[in-house]
Amino acid sequence: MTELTLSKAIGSGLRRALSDDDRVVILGEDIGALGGVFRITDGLQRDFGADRVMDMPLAESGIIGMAVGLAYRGFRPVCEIQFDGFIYPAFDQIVAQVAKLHYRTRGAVRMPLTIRVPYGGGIGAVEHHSESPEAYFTHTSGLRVVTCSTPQDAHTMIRQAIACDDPVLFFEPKRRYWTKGEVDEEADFPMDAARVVVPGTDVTIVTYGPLVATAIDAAAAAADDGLSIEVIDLRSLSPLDLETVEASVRTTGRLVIAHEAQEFGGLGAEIATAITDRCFYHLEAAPARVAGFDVPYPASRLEEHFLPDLDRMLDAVDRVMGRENALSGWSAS
Amino acid sequence: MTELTLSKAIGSGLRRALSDDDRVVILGEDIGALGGVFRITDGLQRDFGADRVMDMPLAESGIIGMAVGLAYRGFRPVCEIQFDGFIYPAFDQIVAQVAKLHYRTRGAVRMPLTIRVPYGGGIGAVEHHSESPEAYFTHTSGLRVVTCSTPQDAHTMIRQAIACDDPVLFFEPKRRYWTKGEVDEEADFPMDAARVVVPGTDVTIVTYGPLVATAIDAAAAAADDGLSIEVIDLRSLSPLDLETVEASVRTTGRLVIAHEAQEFGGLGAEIATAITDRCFYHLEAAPARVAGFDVPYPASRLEEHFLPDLDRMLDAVDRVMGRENALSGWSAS
Amino acid sequence: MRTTLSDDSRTDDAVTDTPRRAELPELLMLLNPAGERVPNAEYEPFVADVTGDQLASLYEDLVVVRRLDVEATALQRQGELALWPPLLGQEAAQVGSARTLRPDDFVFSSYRENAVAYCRGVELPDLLRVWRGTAQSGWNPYEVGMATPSIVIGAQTLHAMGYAVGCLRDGVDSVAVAYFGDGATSEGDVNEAMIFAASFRAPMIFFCQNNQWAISEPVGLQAQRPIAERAPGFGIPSIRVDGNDVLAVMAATRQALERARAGEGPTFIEAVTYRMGPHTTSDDPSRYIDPLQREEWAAKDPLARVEAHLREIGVLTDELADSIAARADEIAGRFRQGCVDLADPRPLEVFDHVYAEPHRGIARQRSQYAAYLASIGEAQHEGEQR
Amino acid sequence: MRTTLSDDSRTDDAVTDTPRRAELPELLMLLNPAGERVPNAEYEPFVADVTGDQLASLYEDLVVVRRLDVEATALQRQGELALWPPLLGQEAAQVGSARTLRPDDFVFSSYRENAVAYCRGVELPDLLRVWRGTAQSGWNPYEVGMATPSIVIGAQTLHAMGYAVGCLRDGVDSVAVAYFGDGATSEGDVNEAMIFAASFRAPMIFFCQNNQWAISEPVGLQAQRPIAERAPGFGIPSIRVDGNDVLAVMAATRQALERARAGEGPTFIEAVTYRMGPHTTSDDPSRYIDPLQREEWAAKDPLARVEAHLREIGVLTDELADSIAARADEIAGRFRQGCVDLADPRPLEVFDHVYAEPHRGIARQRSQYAAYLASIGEAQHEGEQR
Ligand SMILES: Cc1ncc(C[n+]2csc(CCOP(=O)(O)OP(=O)(O)O)c2C)c(N)n1
Ligand SMILES: Cc1ncc(C[n+]2csc(CCOP(=O)(O)OP(=O)(O)O)c2C)c(N)n1
Ligand SMILES: [Mg+2]
Ligand SMILES: [Mg+2]
Repeated sequence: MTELTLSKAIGSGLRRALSDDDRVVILGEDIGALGGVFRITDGLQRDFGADRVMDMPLAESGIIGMAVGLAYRGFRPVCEIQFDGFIYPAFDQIVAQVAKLHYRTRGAVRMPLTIRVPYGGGIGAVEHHSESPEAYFTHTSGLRVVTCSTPQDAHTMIRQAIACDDPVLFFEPKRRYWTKGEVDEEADFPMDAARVVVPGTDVTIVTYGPLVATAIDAAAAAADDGLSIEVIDLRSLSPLDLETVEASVRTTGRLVIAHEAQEFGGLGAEIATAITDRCFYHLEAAPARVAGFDVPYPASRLEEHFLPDLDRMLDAVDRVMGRENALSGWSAS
Repeated sequence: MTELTLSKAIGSGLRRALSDDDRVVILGEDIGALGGVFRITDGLQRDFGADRVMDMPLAESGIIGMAVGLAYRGFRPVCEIQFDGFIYPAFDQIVAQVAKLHYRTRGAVRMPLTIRVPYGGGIGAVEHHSESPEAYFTHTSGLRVVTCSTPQDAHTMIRQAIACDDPVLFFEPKRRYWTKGEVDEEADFPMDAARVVVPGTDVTIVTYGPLVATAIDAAAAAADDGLSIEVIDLRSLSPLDLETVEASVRTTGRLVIAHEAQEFGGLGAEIATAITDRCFYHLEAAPARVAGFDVPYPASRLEEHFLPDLDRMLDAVDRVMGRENALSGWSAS
Repeated sequence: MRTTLSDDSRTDDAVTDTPRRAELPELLMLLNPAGERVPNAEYEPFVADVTGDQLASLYEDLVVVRRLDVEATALQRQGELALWPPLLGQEAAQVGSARTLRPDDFVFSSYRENAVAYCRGVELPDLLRVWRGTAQSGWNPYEVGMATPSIVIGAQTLHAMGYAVGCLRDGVDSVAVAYFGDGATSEGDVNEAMIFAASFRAPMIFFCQNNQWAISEPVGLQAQRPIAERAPGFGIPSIRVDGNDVLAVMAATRQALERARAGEGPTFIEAVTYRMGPHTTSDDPSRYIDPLQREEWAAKDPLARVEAHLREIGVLTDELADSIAARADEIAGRFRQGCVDLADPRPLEVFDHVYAEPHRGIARQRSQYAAYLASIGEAQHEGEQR
Repeated sequence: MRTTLSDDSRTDDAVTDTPRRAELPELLMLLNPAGERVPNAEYEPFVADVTGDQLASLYEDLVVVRRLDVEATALQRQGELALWPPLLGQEAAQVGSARTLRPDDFVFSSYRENAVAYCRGVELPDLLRVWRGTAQSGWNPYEVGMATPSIVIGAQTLHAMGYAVGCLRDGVDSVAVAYFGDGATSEGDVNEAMIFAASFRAPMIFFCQNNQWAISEPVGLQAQRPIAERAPGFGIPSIRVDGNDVLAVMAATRQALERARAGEGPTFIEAVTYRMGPHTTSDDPSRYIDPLQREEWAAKDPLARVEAHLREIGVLTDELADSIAARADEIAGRFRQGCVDLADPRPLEVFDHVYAEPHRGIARQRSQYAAYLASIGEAQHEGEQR
């Protein structure tokens, strides 16, 4: 067990993957000498060579398309997309090729790609550097989508993602890169199993990635208020571990879902719908969503008004509890 | 009033738009001499010239990016994407530029683009020619997304889309191109208003585009069975006319949502979640979805097993009615 | 705005010409339309070893793939296929290049390379699965060294590049070949593939069949200069070759393969040819093609010139011609039979192979749909062909 | 698999060379690092009208934009800006080209073109809104003829192309100018822009500032040949110019503008320069830059040579130099003040301008959030600056 930041935990996971399997190669912009703009790949090119840790020309479609070819040849490519907002030029290669090739070839060709994407806001960045595009990929059959909220999960899950024979989008909560925690390199758990972070009985908060920490704070604040909140960290966004959420909601009867991504058509809708279907007779209130507003990610001096925070989570808790809340008495125009 | 097929109704709408406003230009692959692979633009280049109806080099990002530049210069570009599955190379230009430029520039630059996309399956086509990618765009703030199910709507809405100062994704249900109906060129209605197609009191079926006809058939079949189904054609997928759906569900207490797109993270989840929120105490059952399965669109000889049809809709109706249905007694593993 | 020192303020207007560029070599041709060998000291050595018998074997392939192509079009007309993209006119470009590859080379193609697939050894019915709609791919790529064709224009060029870099990393001298059309050259992906291939010295061939059309769009809309002129700007040597000349195609391909195997990186080949048929069986070329242009190209037929040459050198006798025709008919017969015999997939196959590892979402939907099929009495379909 | 007539079967291995290509003209230089005019019969006429005073005015701009750049970096270090992308070293490339444009021309740039924006007349604080985080754009594009910079690399080149085609359709002789970096040339969009621009003869300039780096990646990773060599393959004339020579940049830009205005279509200019600072204030170039290389380039400073020349021809006196320095200081002072005065947006502005027309979803969320802010006692923030 060592204490690591979340970013270093990913780095050490990559390092392990490179040593454990010589078919693993890493592709990305500025990942070599610079070690990536977040230094996740720091030292890897030096230690594993430029043939395995490859700086890429500045073209995201090219990077993913190249990884497809490498996968065809039996490699396990790990691609870094520099920021969330720069994944779109690669969208066609991801949704029309990476996601579909195994299906298209009736299992003959495997696509064990991992696509790492630092994502989310709250870091005061300029446009395109704070987005949460996960729902585009969770809606894409053939992909797996995961994220992490602790150094332990970061380390274990990046290795699981790389070892997985399916393509995995690995979303890294960039504003939590500096979160510290113990990391046991030998730890293991199913990559698609959600984790009950805080047990509770009154309300279930389901979230993932950067907002797990916020939800834990919300649970603590609510506890002061006599409310018992269960916090679930999904880890896997596709597939969803609905069983864990269902079990919780059967107890609490109340569900709040939080994510940074825009609300409309976000993953929160899928969770709410699936859980309503499974727990219709257990729900005491309609599931509530706390999410980014349906606007493009705003300038950084406005981001606090876009991003769900503790107060907005607690307000949603009040809503599902039927307590006084911001919308009490509010009516749509 | 003239009787037209849905495809001709779009063509006549484009023709009107070109004559009414000389800032309207049409861009696409094979839209000139060929008139488009579906002949929607048949004769337009001949009548309006190659400066206004422009064949494009084979590059979708280029087409949309060019339209952005034309919009900057005050044009109203109408872009044709040849098939649903070929919109992804343009994804970055659509979600990072078209959708955001008005916001980015604080209203200084308008993006009155229309992006026409023949979409959906059921035509026995090869891969990439039968997809329903609308949820990627409904989850993208800054875009409007509409579709149509009748020649009248097709004609009126394509003109509304072009006249709209916001970017509009105009999804055309290609398997209904040959549907005939009366078209009144002077008809008008709000582009974002849903339409109650069949009134009913027992169950609400909400759908759009190609499945509206299927839902009408389902309502007729259910009527024989003594059930009164209300069918709502959404028309606008973003924003949603939730008021119309809400009003219906307040009466019926039962909601079925149908679309061809994959279920997981599809628009059905958004509708179910929003309506559960608004009608929690009116719902007699959890909303049911009838959608494409969470697999890539399959080979055409399997598409009948992917696409929602009348029987699957009726099965969902049975489910929300609490009647015997396919899943009675079924339990998840 | 800062005071403009605009060009308007200048009186002299010495607009100069486009920078001069060396003309690229002429179209490489080794066998002219009349069937005569065209001397070429530089490229002849690349095909000097092709015996008359080998040329006859190439000719047989040309005849067979044309026969198969015609048969497939007929199958489509008869409702046995949903669609077919004819390769009529492009036989030499495809056979000449494909027959030059080694088994361990790897092809990444588009939808029209059915003659390439045939030469790679794809089984006859496998050529048709996609077009009949029974599957989204016809063959196992690893068994024939040819990837599942890409329908998304240009996407496969990046895959070829990645595969080629993989060959480098593996220390083998296999080569990846990307086939694509003139229209494809406008897609960003194809250009990115050239940039990456040059940067990594990927052992690959960019094989562009310029058949003059991208559906209804003439090549002039995609390119103002001969397509082969692009590659050198990226640092990739290129050549324009008469795509209807099977020997020239072969020579150019061999040159490129040698370069790649020798560690000298990618080569771009523009095979200039003509799409003599419609884009696909759904197309109506009468809306956009000038019949005169088509006639001109008919005179440059890729089969006729080989036939003339083989007759001239005495290899092709009437007897051999008959036996080749008979063999083509026989193959076409098996092709047709293979087509109608292609079984429809079973309903639950819709859930197969979405993922390589178990997936709870798919497992659940699969069981639910099985229950649904059972409920509507379609259970008997399962486990047997429909 | 069909019998392979593979290249292995050949004995002779006549791998030929890369097709020969004409060398592009040397780097265009009209003023060398020592401040001496370099004779050039072809390009001198393009700047023959630039008087000593005009050159002094250009020099002033060079001094001012460098001063502003240094000031912005300082503002970032002091926490007043979140980020700044320095243009140190690229002053001549930006000022030389931008000062050559007419007000009705239209610029589509990337994030680093702050000197271009300054020359287009952007107000000082408007240069900083994005970097302070108070807005996602600084100015109204139509007021200065310059679009909101694109942070997504390369995307803006397509916009410039579309705008240029719009100019053609409108029958005006305005020109669109796309600025982008060496790294950007690898993106599909930039290549598609060249293809479309050539096809439509778009009156535009591709202005590539090759500053040798894309963050930590040297230009050699993106390009095996000089970047300017790519354009001719697309049918676009190109030129490599010393990007640190304000006169050479001007001459090349004027040539391109004339060509565009005369209906001759696009031109590609590669301005060869060097990024003397970090990529942005967040970057650590010590990890990848060889200090020797930087020193070499320091000797080619774009300001020093103009200064030397102006002194030589007697235009730049100590007095004038002092007054320019004073003016730069004064502007920098206003710049700084403008920065700290930039107001934060009001909370509900987060919902403004998502759509141009009313939108029920946004309207509802906006009201809900207003109610929420009121509930947590932040109502007073609304209607006033926070
Ligand atoms: C990304 C993408 N856009 C559009 C299409 C539709 N489409 C299919 S074939 C074709 C023309 C291709 O022309 P070319 O590359 O010259 O190949 P050819 O058909 O001539 O062999 C087009 C536009 C597609 N398949 N993929
Ligand atoms: C599509 C995209 N990918 C990645 C990035 C991240 N990024 C920002 S600047 C940059 C390097 C750009 O280099 P270049 O084009 O040479 O311009 P320069 O910074 O040198 O002016 C990168 C990779 C981005 N902004 N957009
Ligand atoms: Mg073609
Ligand atoms: Mg650069």
